[in-house]
Amino acid sequence: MLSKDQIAQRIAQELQNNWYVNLGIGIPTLIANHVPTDVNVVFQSENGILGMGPFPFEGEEDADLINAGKQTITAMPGAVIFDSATSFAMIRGQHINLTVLGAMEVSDQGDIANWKIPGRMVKGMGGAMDLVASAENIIVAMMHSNKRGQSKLLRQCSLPLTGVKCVKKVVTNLAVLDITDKGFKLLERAPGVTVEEIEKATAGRLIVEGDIPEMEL
Amino acid sequence: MLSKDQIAQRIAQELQNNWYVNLGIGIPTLIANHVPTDVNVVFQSENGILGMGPFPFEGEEDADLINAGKQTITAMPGAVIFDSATSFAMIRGQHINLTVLGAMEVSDQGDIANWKIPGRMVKGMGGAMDLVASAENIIVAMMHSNKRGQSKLLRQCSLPLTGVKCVKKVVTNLAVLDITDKGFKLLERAPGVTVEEIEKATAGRLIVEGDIPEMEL
Amino acid sequence: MDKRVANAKAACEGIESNMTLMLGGFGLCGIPENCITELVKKNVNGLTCISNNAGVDEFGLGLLLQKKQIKKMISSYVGENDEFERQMLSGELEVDLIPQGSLAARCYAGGAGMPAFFTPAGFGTEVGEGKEVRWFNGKPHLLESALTADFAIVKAWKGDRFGNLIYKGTARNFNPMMAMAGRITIAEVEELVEPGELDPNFIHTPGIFVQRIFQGKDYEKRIEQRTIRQRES
Amino acid sequence: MDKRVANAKAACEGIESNMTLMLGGFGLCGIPENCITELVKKNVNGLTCISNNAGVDEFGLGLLLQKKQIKKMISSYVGENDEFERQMLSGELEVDLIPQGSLAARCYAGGAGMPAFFTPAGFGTEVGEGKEVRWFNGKPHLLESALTADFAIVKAWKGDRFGNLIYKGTARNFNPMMAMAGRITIAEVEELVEPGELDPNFIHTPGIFVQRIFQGKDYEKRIEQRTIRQRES
Repeated sequence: MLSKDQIAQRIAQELQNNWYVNLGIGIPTLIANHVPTDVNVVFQSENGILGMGPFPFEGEEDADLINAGKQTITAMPGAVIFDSATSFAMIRGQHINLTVLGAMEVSDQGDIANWKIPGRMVKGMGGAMDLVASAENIIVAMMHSNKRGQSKLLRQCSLPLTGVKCVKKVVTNLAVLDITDKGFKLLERAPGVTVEEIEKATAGRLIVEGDIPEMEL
Repeated sequence: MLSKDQIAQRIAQELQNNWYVNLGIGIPTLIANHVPTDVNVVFQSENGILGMGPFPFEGEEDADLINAGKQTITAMPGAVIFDSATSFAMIRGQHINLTVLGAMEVSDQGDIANWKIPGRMVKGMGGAMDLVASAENIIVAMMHSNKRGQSKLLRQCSLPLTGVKCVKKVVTNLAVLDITDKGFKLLERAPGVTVEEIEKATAGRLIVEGDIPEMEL
Repeated sequence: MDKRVANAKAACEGIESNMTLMLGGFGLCGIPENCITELVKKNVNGLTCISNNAGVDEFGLGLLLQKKQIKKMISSYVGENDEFERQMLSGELEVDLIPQGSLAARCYAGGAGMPAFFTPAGFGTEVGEGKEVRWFNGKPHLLESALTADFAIVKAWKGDRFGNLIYKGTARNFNPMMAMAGRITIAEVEELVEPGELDPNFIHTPGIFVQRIFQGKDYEKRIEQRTIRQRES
Repeated sequence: MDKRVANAKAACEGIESNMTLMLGGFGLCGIPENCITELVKKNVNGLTCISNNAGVDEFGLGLLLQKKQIKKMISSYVGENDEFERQMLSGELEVDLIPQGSLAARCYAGGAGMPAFFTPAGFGTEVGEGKEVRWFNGKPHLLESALTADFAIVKAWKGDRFGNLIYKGTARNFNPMMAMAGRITIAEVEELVEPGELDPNFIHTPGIFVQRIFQGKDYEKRIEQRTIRQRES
């Protein structure tokens, strides 16, 4: 079973050279720490920066330089600052190569729910609805089950949707899965996790074909 | 009867302090030479400059600094350069206080035709359609009649339209006229021109109420 | 052309209860601190505030929320604010949540005279309920409308008396679009400079969009999430 | 990330006959001179060119017109070009005339993933024929669609290998929107600089919109209307 950091590590393997990448809050943020040394990617943060660098050293925080999670950041050489309209022009216009975000639920058709729980305080969707509606390549990073042990990979989402038929791949603490016309297709198992365990933890349609390799981290 | 330069001079009297003004090609361009000294206006050119200054001195022409008529220009202190989308955002968003342009025909409902003559080479509307469709305050500067002596102030335009019900005022070599629900309302006569001459030269509905003063230049 | 006013008080003249305001900023970054303070003093209420976020409890728009001056928030994300949550759950505060990109585009459209446009964000979700759907390039899109405001209040780094503005870093965010979309736009700046000091080639908000400008003071620029990394020793 | 290519030839690789190209510039100001020369050499034809203007007889897109490489022009104004006129009147050349602001907005929309929007320009004129009309705020508007292109070719003043661009003066014009709207965007620049030399706060076209960049040469920058004033003696 993977830790959150290992989920990020596995997703980092998907990164390709010269990609522009938008990372959501939570597990996706950790991916920046695992970019392979031979792969050059540029991180976009939707509040208006391309070429986001690591957190600043203490004493070098700049209140005028934050990411979409409102964290103080730095800018890499060659970075660009822009306004919110331009930022979402990049997103909506499909200029971003990969979007990684967390989710509360994902359906086996690629629907995603990650912004609202009825009866609880609703904080808002931020940029998530724009990201999922526009991106061609969306990976969801999340735990396979919620805190009550219920599967987050469902036949249909039960929570209000963030986007429909948009997620392409899911990486959880148990597995890597593609979303296909016929449901979740199991690609890889987390080290030490069996196909049976994944089947048990997946409420949506699961396709298991042939030997499922263990992921390499 | 006014010269073209005097038409520009008369329109310049309409300028108000702190206005942003877009001047079309032809007579409107001459207005810049007649801005009253106590009136401060900023000229926009729709190819992307606010704060357009006079033509450059010889030897100081910059190929990268032109107006919408493709003429070399200068920039005033406090000028701003922007792209075409932003330029027309200003225009469409009604941030420009006054638009002055030439016309082939104007109807007594405020329709304008100034871009196309059937059977002749059509050069295109440039920014004129955006300007007339968006501006709240449009003055047409033109001769009262065309070269064949026919009135250009008509009941209906005969040429393909540039915009409908948009012109607010017309200043010609003969008169100043507002466009009202009931047609052209005569406001001022050019020096030495009689109301009868204006009536004769105007094919559209003309409203003459009371004494019509001679314009002061 | 001189759009300078003396201070936040003069800049906010004419802002009345029940008006719609746009306020720039993302989180606490790039918010018009001086004008927010003035709005609290001015004690106008029943406000509809269009702002990506709603501040925190003790800062930013949170200050207006504490005094119950806001009737409705139009935002994309409103977390980190207990008083907001209390008012929202009790029904005192209306909240219209809009996808962040749609919010940015709707402000831009308002300023640019485009009354409506199609965007994919929100199709198939609550956001799409009741909205016109049309398919383009094999994908469903929602028709979204432009937003404007009685006053837009933005914060810039530097500006001149013509209203030309430049922003610093990610404090830019929503400020440029909101500046375009205000019927009256107020800009507070950290530094007022002489016309000509800002390079015409590198101005973020052309002065035509700004009606009033003043040099603000005592900027706190509170940091919401101070994150740092350790120096390698 | 290194988007540099050696020259115009390498930059134009993959441009084929019958493709749709966007070309930046207003009149002869800010046009991609090097790539236009390369397109002439390359002898591709049947091109659809989206460009505000069509050059003059001996320069700019006029060079492609002379060799009959263009099938269709999508522009707002096409005067000052005898060969253009001849081909248009003879029916050899299709011409789609679009209001300049709609052209700019349609390119922006193409790059920004907004497939359609409402604009007032052209209502009640030939431009509006066959287009959907809708009233907003008491005024009629036309539904206009986004434009994209197989290749967008833009000219900038300076750029870096990430594709970040800045433009000089009114040579900016249509270049930024077209850079956004190309499936592949080629930028030719007067000066290639190192990443970090362009201030992140003042970049006109973020590199994400650009796929290939090279330093052009021998810019003629022809002036179409050389207008001057006399020095007072």
